[in-house]
Amino acid sequence: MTVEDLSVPAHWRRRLTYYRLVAGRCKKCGRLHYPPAPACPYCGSKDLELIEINNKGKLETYTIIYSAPGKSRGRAPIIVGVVNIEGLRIVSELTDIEPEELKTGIDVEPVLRRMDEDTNKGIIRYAIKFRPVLVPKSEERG
Amino acid sequence: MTVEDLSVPAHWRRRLTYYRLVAGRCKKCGRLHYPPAPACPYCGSKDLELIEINNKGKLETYTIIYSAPGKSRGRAPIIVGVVNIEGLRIVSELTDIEPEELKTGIDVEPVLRRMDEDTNKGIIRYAIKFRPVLVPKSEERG
Amino acid sequence: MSNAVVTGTGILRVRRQYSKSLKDLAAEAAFKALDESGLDSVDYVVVSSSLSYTEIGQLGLSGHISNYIGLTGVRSIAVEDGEASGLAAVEVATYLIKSGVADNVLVIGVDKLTEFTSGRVYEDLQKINDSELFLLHKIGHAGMAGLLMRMYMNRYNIPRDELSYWPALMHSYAKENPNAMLRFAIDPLAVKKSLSIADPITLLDSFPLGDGAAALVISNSEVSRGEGLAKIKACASSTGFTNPFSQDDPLKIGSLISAYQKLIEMTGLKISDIDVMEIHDSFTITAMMILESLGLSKEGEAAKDVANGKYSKDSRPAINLSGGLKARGHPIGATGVYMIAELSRQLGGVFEGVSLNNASKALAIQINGFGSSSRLVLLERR
Amino acid sequence: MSNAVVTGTGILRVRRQYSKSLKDLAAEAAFKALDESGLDSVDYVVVSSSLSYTEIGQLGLSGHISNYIGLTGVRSIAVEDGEASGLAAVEVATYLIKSGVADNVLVIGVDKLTEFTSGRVYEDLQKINDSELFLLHKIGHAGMAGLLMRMYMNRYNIPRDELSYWPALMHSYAKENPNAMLRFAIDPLAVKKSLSIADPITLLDSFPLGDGAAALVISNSEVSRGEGLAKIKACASSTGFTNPFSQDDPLKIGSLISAYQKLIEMTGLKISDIDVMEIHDSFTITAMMILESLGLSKEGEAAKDVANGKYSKDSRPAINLSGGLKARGHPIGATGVYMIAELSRQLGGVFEGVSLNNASKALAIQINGFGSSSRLVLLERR
Ligand SMILES: [Zn+2]
Ligand SMILES: [Zn+2]
Repeated sequence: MTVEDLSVPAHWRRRLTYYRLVAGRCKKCGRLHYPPAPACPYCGSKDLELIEINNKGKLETYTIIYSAPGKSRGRAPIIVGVVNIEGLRIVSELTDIEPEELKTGIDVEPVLRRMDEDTNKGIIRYAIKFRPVLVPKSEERG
Repeated sequence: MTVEDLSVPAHWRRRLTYYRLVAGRCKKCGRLHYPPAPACPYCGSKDLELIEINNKGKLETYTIIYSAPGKSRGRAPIIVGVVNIEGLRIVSELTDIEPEELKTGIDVEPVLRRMDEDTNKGIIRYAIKFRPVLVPKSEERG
Repeated sequence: MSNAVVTGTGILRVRRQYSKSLKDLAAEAAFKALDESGLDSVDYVVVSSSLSYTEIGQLGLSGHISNYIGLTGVRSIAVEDGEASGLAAVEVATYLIKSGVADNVLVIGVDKLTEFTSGRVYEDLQKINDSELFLLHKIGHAGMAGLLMRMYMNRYNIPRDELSYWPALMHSYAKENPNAMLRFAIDPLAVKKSLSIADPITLLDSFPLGDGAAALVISNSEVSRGEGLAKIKACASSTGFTNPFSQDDPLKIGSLISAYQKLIEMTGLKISDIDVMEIHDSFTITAMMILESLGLSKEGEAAKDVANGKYSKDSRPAINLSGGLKARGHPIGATGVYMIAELSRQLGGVFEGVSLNNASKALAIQINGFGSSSRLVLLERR
Repeated sequence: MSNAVVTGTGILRVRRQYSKSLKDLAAEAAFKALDESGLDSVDYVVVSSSLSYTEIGQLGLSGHISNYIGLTGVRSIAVEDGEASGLAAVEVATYLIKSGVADNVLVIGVDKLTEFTSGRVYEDLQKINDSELFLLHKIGHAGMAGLLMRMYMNRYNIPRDELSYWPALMHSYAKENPNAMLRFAIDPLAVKKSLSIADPITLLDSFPLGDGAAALVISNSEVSRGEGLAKIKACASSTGFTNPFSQDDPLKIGSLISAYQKLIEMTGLKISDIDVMEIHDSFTITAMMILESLGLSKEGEAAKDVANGKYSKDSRPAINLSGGLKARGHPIGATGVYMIAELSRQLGGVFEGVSLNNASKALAIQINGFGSSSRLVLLERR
């Protein structure tokens, strides 16, 4: 089974994960986790709240996938990175960037993008990806 | 996964099961088993031989499947029977017979038939089915 | 050697749970069981799931679930035995306690059957039987049951309607069980008239497709000190023929007879000692085969016995007071865990549905398919 | 309490086995192990398989395999823990012996990776990781390794070529092991030049896709009376984070550190006592992470240590004399059973490849994915 084969309910359930960066925050130990779980993975507490972390972050590491699994093979290379947002690390696809421009430490921001494939169930799939934060020319000079 | 998704090697491996009625015979306890296994399921002996049991048999029980699984749903009703050939019971599809003609105890014989679906791997699948033994008119009268 | 005791149970109603993932269901049941046991954590998590491997496809399931429910750092394992997975998990948990490796084990049984269309699910359910043998001919789980049911009716000259008392009895129990999927009564005569699936099997002869999760905390009796609902007295199991028609008598479940024999040897059990049982009635015919394989009914007489009230709640053993697979529901890999949770609550005097007074011995029975494996767990009042 | 001893081993060469089914491979390995142990039957069969659940789709696998290999009537169970399934099966077998339930257990590890195209297999392998998290972005097993490898190279300023000594060392061992899949030497400089899979991971950093089966007979030491290759001294395991990047330090395997700590508490083990290890080098980076998580190498120094010969066969512990996942091969659910079979033969002085004199303690280490679960098994010479 692949994500293309995901059932309609599974897509619907994952909407917060796929379409918005909603994380869990533990009220006991204060740590964030993503995607949200029913108990804090760090301290086990169930006293949690959901928060949106739709902020920019720093690219901590990345990989360029040439040998993409299954039906995604056609859209290789796929660039995937680990983005650090306020200490929370999100694993996500990167977009609007070429392999040769990649560098750890750059600022990236979330953006909702259509995925390249549709399912045969008629679902158009979107997902959060990250793209480099564009530095305005003036700022670049300053 | 379904039989349509079976890999090419899996089809090839199963050719004796699908295309010929080859059973295992235990040289120690004398019992037959189908499909052939590397050890006798009755006594555990590995002293086995393969024999073809391409004979007619008696219909011991049957079912008419209206709610066929998955992609076979279109060709329902599917008639499946248990055929007793010299004490060995084979579970197999029945063909050339209508639901209302079914009766336990009738003589049936094996025949190689094309299955209704093909795989998307370009394999045309055949399999042994059983059909009623036609009784010549004269014999019927005698 | 340490004894294993059920100290917590968590049962979710079997139903369609579109808004919850497999892991969400597992979490909900696990939290209930932990709450009941009064524990925050355990030494070991044993996960039972089966159909989810082909439907959801998550591998390394027990680690992923442990992390999701906040138990990162515990030990864990997943076991699989098709429809008998649930009792397999209870068996492993019991031996973990007995070997001294764990004092508290969380058993989670979970499966989702409504994630895809029923056609797809029926297709996947075929894999319970030997796929080498039965995939080609699309025989399916219900098809196998149809072959056996006709053989049974023919051999013993049983009228169709006589077999319909079983589903009706199960519905009558499920009506009272808040965790059952089908909480309504049916008339025995309705069974024949319902949709034919694999003639003579109708929809009402078979189990409904539902999502479910149940959980248990099983503890070392020395640690739990008198707490708990029920003792796990013994577990027995046996493999059998992949194809029931390879047996001399297809209507006898060889693996069940063998497992039952082992249980008797272990415990000196007599069936007349049992107050309450949960048996694996995936189809009406499976229930009949189990009753006759155990010798509770004579050959060919189980259906008549049921019709005559032999297995009513006032008889001993009372059978499937939960409503059984038939009406409580059968979330494949979870079902055995439901059985042990329900029977433990029955012995502890806190079962929510039709309940017995002073039940002291209970037996759970599962079968994969029509006998590739059978498992039994014997419980005793604490 | 009874002790568990390995009394029989059966190892099939890892390779493409188009003409044999999963059950055929299981049978072949099982018969070898039974022959070696001198037993006709056992009390319990424990099956370990993982990818086959999504690839082949057979449920209730242990019953079907037991019937196929002529052991109808034994008890059986299948366990699953992704890539760590093999050691999970050994763990369950050991506790079955310790709890007194079984005197002889047959463990069969089997998986087929060449049944479908490699694209399909890579897709299915993604399910080792948390599918909620990683299915959408097609990160895959190698992609996760790529993210970790670049993090490692950046943080510690490690040149690519320094990491290439690991695969070369593994191939040098595999060349001598008749059961290894890749029986040829490679030049470290070839690693960088091979096909880029998930940059910086190349084909030669990763394990080959092969079919495999290995089996063990594990017996109660009181029954086996001095026979056998090795004692199973202890098993330890732990769950961890589903996503390594949720850990404070993604390059440390939390579940491994936790399981190792448990093993030390159980046995008083010092790593310097270990003569020979098999570790789970699914990728070069995984091997480095394991060596550093155990403290065998300091942070950021594992690659240099390997390049400098610290883990050669003359050092202690010697590591992956089989050739490792990298070159012996990694038939997912079978791999841990290979490890125990190989290490038992090493301790018994009958290992077919590069072997040690007088090895007396051996350790096997498995990890699912990058740490959702870790398992260790400690062996001692008989
Ligand atoms: Zn917390
Ligand atoms: Zn025989």
